[in-house]
Amino acid sequence: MEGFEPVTRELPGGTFVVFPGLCKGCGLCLEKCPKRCLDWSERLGIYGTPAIEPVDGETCNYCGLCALACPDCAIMVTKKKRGDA
Amino acid sequence: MSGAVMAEKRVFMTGNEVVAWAAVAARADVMYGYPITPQNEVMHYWTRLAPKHGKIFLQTEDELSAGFATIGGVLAGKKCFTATAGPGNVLMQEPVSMAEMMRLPVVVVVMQRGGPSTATVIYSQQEVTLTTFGGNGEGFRVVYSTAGLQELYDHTIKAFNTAWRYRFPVFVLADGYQAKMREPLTVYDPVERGIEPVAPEPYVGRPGKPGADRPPGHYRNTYNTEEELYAVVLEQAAEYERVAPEIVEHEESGAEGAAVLVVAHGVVARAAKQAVELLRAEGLKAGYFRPVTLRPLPAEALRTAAGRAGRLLVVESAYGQFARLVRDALYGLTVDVVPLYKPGLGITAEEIASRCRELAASSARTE
Amino acid sequence: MTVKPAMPESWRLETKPHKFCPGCGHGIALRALGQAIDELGIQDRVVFGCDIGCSLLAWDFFNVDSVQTHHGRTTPVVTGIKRANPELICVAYMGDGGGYAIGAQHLVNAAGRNERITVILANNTQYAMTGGQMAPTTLPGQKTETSPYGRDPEATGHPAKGPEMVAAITGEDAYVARGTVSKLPQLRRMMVRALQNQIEGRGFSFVEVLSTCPTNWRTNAKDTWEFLEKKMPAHFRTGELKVPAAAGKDEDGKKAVH
Amino acid sequence: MERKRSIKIVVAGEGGQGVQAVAEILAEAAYEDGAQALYIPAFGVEQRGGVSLAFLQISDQPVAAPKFEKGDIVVALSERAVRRTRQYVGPETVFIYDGLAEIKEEELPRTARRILNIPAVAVARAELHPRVFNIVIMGAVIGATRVVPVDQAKKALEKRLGYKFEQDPKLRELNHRALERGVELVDGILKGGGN
Repeated sequence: MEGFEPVTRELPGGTFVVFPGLCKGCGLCLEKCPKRCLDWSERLGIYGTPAIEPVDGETCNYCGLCALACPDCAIMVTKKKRGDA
Repeated sequence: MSGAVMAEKRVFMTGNEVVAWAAVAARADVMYGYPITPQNEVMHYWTRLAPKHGKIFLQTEDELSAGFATIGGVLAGKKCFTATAGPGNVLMQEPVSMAEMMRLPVVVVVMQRGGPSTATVIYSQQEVTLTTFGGNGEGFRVVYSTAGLQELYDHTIKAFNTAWRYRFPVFVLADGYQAKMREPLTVYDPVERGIEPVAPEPYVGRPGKPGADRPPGHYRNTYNTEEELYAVVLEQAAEYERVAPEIVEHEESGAEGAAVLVVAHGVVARAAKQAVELLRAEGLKAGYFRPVTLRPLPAEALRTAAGRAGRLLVVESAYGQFARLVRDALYGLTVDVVPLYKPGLGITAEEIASRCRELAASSARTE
Repeated sequence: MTVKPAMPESWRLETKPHKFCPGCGHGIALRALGQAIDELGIQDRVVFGCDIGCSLLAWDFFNVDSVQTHHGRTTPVVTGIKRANPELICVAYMGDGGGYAIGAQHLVNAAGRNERITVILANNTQYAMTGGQMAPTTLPGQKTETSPYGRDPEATGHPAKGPEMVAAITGEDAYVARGTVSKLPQLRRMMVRALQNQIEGRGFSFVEVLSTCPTNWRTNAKDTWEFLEKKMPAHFRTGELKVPAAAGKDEDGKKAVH
Repeated sequence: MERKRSIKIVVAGEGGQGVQAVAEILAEAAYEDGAQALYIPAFGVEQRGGVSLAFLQISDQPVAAPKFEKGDIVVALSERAVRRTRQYVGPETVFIYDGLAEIKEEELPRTARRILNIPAVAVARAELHPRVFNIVIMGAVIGATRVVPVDQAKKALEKRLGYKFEQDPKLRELNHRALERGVELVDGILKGGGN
């Protein structure tokens, strides 16, 4: 299986993973985010355009709408369960 | 009442744009079309030009519909055309068969793409068999194979006149390269060059009460008996053969006594022509023959040229579709026919020249 | 432990990232379909047919047997497979041009004959692969390459309502729905229920998916959502249009809808 | 039949890099200069998201075939473009690439007569505007070939972008500078004998 390099950001309430090797830079996730907590990254995606990343861990409520909006499965958001370390 | 007078000027356009402009210059009234690559921009340019010139466009639900709507427009007495490619050309054969049988002057521009089936959207010369003999009939149609954008302009204009003068369906056969490439050409108003557009006339909806003032127009392409069909087809054949000498066109150079006669059509003929120029500069006796009309084929001229040549090299971006027409025309001659087939691929002058050199060397050895 | 992208099991990883443009809705529609195949555990029985138009780019999308056909002809190809081998679960995937224009007769007749197949149709309001021409689904006033001054309903009619038509011509055994790529969980449920309708041998199933095409719409991300979530629903109402009584209400689906 | 000029050019890059614009404007300039020019984009069903290629021939004679086997100039603006254009590079080819475009040394076509690393991205970013990077490349092609006069290229730019220049005359100046910088970059390399 071809692996896709994950870029993982541990946020206060969960984990945000983006796979730049899948991100085509369409920005649908960015616009879908109700908290406007995504922005363009320095890191480039598969087509040489900027990939996305979360800007501020405090505002993300881990709803996962960004992941649902991604046509390329480039985003994964997991919310820590209560009691997780 | 169109009459778009186009000032003569040198332009730099794509082939698809050229077709749309040429149709305007030819006083075409209506285009019926359906999206298929690589001809889409013919529609795009026509839809932008049409309202400015009081012309009509309809995007139909498929090519069957586009072809039959073109027939309808012609029946109504308008100069109508459509443009298509590949699988669209396959569907177009049903309406064109009807147009052939009824001798309706529909004009179809084909931008050949790769086959078989949907294949590639890019380029090929693989629609020769389909465009020349693809109907369920005898192929009483005219096919112009253009080699560049100036010719595409000239022959699109000519296609409407040939169609309406002789009342056979006319194809302009180009390809994806000609559709998408940009090169210089001169556009002009044919009237200013003394090319008078043949006036269309309606088949249906003429003035007067049918049965009283005039006979009703009854058009059909179905016949009850074998004998009836036989008579109709023979009459059409006779008429087609009568007008064919007025329609056929070809181009040749250095054919007389050529050691190798390169035979090609369409965009490949440009490379063939240049290859022959290269070879002649080197002192090799190469000649060049190019049918401009694939239907009717300039068979007599081809036989004459081939009869005086050492060998024929038939070059095409298909696997022998054009060669089949050539061999058929040469039936009975003993001249050696060598193929250079590159289905779906473009062919350069250098390749053709080097193949000719090999052929010349091998015949020198055997002599 | 390496983190893997959350792709459906049935997706073929070797062909990812897929060939669709940035922001194209096909990726989401095919994600819903992949999830539905996973959920039903039918990867070994599904045959996936795709059409001409951008849908053809899905010919190697899944780890399922797939066939890419001609423009509009996927419905009869898949019908042929299903009639010859009813054990297979046959999916025809196409665009609005393929389903409502060049292949309309096939859609109408397959639905009328109650073929036990599933047709999934992505509606992005135009012909995308050929560069953005008007389609039966183009919205009034919408500019395309062949309606450069905006679609005029006087001249070229109103947007085609496919699911409404299919619902009108099918029997009580058909499943008909319209989903959107902006609501993936709901879309996934629709695909599950459509496939179930086929698996249980009830009848024809049809899901239209409102989808995006930023390339030909020439929209940025914000305007892409605006077009999909505001302009398109004004003409195309989402939801289940026809559910066989035996299929029951979609209680899961209600929960899944955002 | 003496040929004053006959040149075959391939420009390749990612969608959005302005590859087709470079070829189209050059073709337009050559056409306006009275030459025969034939420009054709490579197109297929997977062009969206794929490498964008443009084929351009400029000659005093009518051009024979729309495509060709080897280019006199091959420009590749991304790593994928380097791979995609390899087949068009022969022993006579001048290969132009941008060192910033994350192209690995070992990927470069060593068969080329000459390989020119043109820092168009860096120059555009530092001195001009990132968007005119393709115009710097266009300047480089002109510098390497002199296939059209710079003035003619400026006229062609005007024809294509004039409506934008009217709104913002600074854009005109920016594009002209980009073009000139491209020519200078090549001149510098050729004079310095480096690379």
